[in-house]
Amino acid sequence: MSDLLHVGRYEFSSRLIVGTGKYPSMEAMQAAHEASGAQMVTVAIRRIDLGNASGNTMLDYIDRSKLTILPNTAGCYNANEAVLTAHLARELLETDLIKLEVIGDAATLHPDVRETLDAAERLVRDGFTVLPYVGDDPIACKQLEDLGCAAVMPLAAPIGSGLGVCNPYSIRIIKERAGVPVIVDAGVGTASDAAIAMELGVDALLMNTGIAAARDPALMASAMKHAVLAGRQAYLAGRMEKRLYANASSPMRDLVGTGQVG
Amino acid sequence: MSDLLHVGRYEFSSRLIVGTGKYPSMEAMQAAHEASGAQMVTVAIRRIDLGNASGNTMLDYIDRSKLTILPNTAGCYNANEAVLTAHLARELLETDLIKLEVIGDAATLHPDVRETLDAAERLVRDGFTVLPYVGDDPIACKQLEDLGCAAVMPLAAPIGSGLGVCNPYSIRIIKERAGVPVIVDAGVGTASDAAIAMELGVDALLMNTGIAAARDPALMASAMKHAVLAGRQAYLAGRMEKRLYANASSPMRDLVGTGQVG
Amino acid sequence: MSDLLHVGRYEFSSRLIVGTGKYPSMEAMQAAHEASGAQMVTVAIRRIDLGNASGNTMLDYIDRSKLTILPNTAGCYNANEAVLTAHLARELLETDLIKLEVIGDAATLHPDVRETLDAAERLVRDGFTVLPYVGDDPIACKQLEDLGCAAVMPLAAPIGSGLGVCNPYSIRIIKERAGVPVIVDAGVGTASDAAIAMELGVDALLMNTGIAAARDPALMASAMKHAVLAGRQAYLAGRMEKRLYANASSPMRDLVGTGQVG
Amino acid sequence: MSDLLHVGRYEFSSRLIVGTGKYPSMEAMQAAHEASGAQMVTVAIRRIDLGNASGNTMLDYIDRSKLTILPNTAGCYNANEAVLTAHLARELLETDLIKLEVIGDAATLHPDVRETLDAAERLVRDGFTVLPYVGDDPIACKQLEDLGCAAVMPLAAPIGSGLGVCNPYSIRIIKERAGVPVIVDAGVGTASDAAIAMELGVDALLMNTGIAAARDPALMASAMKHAVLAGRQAYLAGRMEKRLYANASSPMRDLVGTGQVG
Amino acid sequence: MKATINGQPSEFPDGLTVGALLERLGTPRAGVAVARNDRVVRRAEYDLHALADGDRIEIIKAVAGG
Amino acid sequence: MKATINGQPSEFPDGLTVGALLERLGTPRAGVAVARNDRVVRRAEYDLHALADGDRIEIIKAVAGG
Amino acid sequence: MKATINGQPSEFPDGLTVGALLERLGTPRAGVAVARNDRVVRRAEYDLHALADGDRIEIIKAVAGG
Amino acid sequence: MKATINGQPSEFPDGLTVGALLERLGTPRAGVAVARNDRVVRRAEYDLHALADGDRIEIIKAVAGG
Repeated sequence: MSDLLHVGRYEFSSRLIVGTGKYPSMEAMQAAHEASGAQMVTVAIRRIDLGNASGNTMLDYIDRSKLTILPNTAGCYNANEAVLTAHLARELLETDLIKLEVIGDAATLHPDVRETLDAAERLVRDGFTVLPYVGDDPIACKQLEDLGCAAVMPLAAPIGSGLGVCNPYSIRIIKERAGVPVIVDAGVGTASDAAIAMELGVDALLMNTGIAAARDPALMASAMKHAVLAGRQAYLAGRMEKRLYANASSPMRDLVGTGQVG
Repeated sequence: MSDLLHVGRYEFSSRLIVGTGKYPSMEAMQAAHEASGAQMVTVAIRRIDLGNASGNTMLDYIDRSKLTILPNTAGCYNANEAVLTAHLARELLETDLIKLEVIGDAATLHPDVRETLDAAERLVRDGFTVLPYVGDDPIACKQLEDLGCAAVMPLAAPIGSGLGVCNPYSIRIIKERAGVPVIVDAGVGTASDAAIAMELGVDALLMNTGIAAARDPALMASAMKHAVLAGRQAYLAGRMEKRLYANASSPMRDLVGTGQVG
Repeated sequence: MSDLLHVGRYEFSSRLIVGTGKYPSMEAMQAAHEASGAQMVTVAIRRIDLGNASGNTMLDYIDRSKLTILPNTAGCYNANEAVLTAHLARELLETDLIKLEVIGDAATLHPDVRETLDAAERLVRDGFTVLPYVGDDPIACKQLEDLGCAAVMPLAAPIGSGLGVCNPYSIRIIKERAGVPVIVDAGVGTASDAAIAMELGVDALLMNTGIAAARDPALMASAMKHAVLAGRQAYLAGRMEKRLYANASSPMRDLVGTGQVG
Repeated sequence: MSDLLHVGRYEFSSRLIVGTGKYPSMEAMQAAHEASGAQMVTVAIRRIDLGNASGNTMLDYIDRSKLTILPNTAGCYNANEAVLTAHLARELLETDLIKLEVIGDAATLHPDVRETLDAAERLVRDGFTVLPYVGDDPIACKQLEDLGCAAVMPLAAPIGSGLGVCNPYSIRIIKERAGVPVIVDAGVGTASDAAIAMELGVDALLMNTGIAAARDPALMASAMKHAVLAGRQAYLAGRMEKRLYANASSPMRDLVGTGQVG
Repeated sequence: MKATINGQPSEFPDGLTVGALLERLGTPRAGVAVARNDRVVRRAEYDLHALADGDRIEIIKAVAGG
Repeated sequence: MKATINGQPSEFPDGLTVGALLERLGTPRAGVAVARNDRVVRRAEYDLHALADGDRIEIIKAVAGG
Repeated sequence: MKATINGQPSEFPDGLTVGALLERLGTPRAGVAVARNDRVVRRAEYDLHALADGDRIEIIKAVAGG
Repeated sequence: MKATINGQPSEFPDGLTVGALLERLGTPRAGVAVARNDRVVRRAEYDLHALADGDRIEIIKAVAGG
């Protein structure tokens, strides 16, 4: 079954995007990337250490022949920081892809809607393929789409919380009203969370801690790969109707009889 | 990863058991069986139609070289009917496997604990490998195990309801206290339900309507195959801890600076 | 609004039944009983301490002019123990009311269906007004009703767990099919749990730990009184339909206009 | 227990605020207001009908000696409309209270964060006591507080949906971080929803459809009054800890013995 | 003199005040508030100023709402 | 000789065996199993014993079920 | 005469009644109930019958419970 | 000449280019990107312009992130 994800001018057969943060080791990260089947991975942009300016960078651990890199603006608190970070990322990575993330505070890492909209507008103008991280706010999502973002990435739960899809209703509303891909970003803690999100009809998932902080990241990455596929196929297959009462799977007629007086 | 399911003296690499009921056609059923990767399928036992006694039977649509048949006693309301049905199934199918199902009424199809315990005791004595369908009742499950059943099969929700795991707490308690495989039977409606059940640590799932009543049974069967694998792997991988507040995936230090007075 | 609870030949205006266990002090218990508005309280039956046989008993702390006593058979593992305990309770308290509780093990305190049915049959024959504690098993509940029990008392969650109504579907099915009052017993942890249970249509709640183990038992008792009333009234009032999308409370026409070109 | 709600310079003993929309009749509304115990009611502001300019207005059905009126800016799509509506409401009702509502579209009635922040800033400057309706967005709530709003009113679910608290995590985070009262606005469908919201620690609830669209609005209003009180008291009383396994309410020692062996 | 009342273009005699306008409409002053060109007209000023040509007048009341 | 087959009272010639009964019904032996008065009749015995008057015979097959 | 009281083997003078037993224990009759060999002894009969050798006596009271 | 590199005030010889700066730091050009006073310096221009007194220079790389 050919069921491809299109984001801007990019095309992917995998609907799972994974991060590079919080892994116990680079080897564990590479094993998880392999097991996840992901075709796109996120990286952050930070100042080099002037005291050790010749060290390796994350790029040394990512096989760009297999993986598309999605740089993020994590840590930015306003549009100016995010725009500069995006431009630096484009120069460094020679990609127009940017995961736009402008947060309001460090405790919730929740996006700042105003700054995110401002930055999105400027980055679209500057020719970026913008994938904004946003709350599960249907209006902000629509405004970001109208500004020209290539996708919207509402959170399922706070970044790194592992709470799963806290509000399936809002995710469903966002998807039903979106004209661009909806990628659920942040909050997925285990496989069933991923399946639930995909069953809501969203186009893809982006996750980091759910895999990296599992006891066995590579095995969890495989679990997530299967969960995304399971949720996607279940969505496309059209689930049965729910009912309160039972409905026999075996016929209730032609039953075997016994001598006992029933 | 070798991770086999053992039920009595039987061994399976798949942890998904599927039914043969309610499919739109025999072809749809066979396609779904194939897509599910299941190695065991259930059948019911019913009187032949004396007016058309030469017709095909379900056995003509099951490749027994690939699929183990698990006959059930669905439709039985007491131990006598269930025991006779089990013996007939054994004679017909030359198997000692029996899914014991003794229901209390047609509206709920909920098991009758007393009759189920009575029938289980007799069938174990008669040499059957007994897999009893039971409520999510930790005491009844323990009593069935003590009687010698090869597994216990608590329901996730009423048969054919598609409500998913209505009470994860009771399923978890049953699994934690069981010395035989716990196979969740009935109630799974979509892929995430299957993943949730497996993440609770249960050993396998048995489902029928969730697949057969989907708009595209074969695609849903594939979804269920992936969901069972996803849930199993997530359980084995050890999920991250949940937390209410956010926890950054990207470092919060060495942020890019701008001229703007912060 | 006159909305009375009838159990056998007894009548109550309060739908909240409370326990006497686990309170920090007898004074705290009496304050909680007062605040709860309950008209029936449970007590357990135990051997006296031969070394201190003249001490107070629980009866010294219950004003029987206001409170009906409901003795229980808690701690009994089989029908014989439960029946003897019930007869002793009747002799001690001069009441035919008995909360029948026959558990399967100490870890789950889950009822043993077979022993509970056996004891219920004998106690009904002996003229008791039997209120059996039972799992959320619609068949067992129906069988207990058919044996002549005056009510059925399915659990919401394990005794003392405070998990609330773990399976609202099964409680709703039990209520829809019951011909005697359904009293949810065990598992209520806070006020909303009580409201949820009552909104399912059940006739009353029995709780102990939810009140006794709160930081302020008397205040929680008042909370539970209001919650039971709230849930009952909401059930009778008929809630609004749920809908995924919004529906304005204020008219969307005749809006105030501004000069701005909209 | 004196437990007052303070909003700006206003003080209320009731923590339930109710609307005036969607009632089957003015009499039904007045009965519901009476039964709810509310001390503040919302009204909308609309153009008069020039063809019938002498008709009654909502004010003819509200006893202002008992009820504080909270006018809203429902239906406004931008800050200019909301600010003008607020000024008109102040002139009409001689109150500085305003429920600020600036929506993004008619299908979701979800607030527009940018316009709401803009309007809030201007109305605070103009001396209003501003109560903004906002999504369950902890950053937007904090920004509104910083702008000088007297409270924040995050939604529990879409207006008129009756879905209850869709995301208790976000409401809890908003409350934990807020320095002004948090009033949950919109989405409450039945009594337990109100109790759940109050148990999260929020200061008050504003509801309209949950009461007005019930089969018996006055009875549901009473249910909501009790539910708010129940949830508030449960929050203050400090609920018991949840646990997976059972914990006996009756002692497990000194059990009655029988002659039966084991 | 032309003015727009609640979005409806209307014709009025010159010198008409807000107070006189409300009287023509039969609207009791207590139950409404008025804005002229996006600015509220205080009750005390209803009879002071005459409407000007092209004015946009909003006359509002309280209605059922949540 | 009278017997009940799958709940239906039927008339048969004396000495009819289970095997002969299946043949009369046109039922292939492979696809069914048979009980006589609540006891299973093993395949190997289909042709050994004749039915007796008043026998209750159950002839079953596998059908769709979950 | 030997009897078991609440599970404890004890020695008693012959002819001891339930009533006398409670007195020896200092237990007010109002607060307890008594079973003898798994059968309840009605209050009215406390002073009628003497205990027999080997009797199992249960003396119970109401305690805190849910 | 004074400039701020990644927030640290530093002293440099006049005429130092971005390229020369990276060389001094021992930073391979491939792994970093550079901004001068909030504007990105394209790789191709590293050796064209000299830093000016008071410049704010940001040198960044890719790190682990989600």
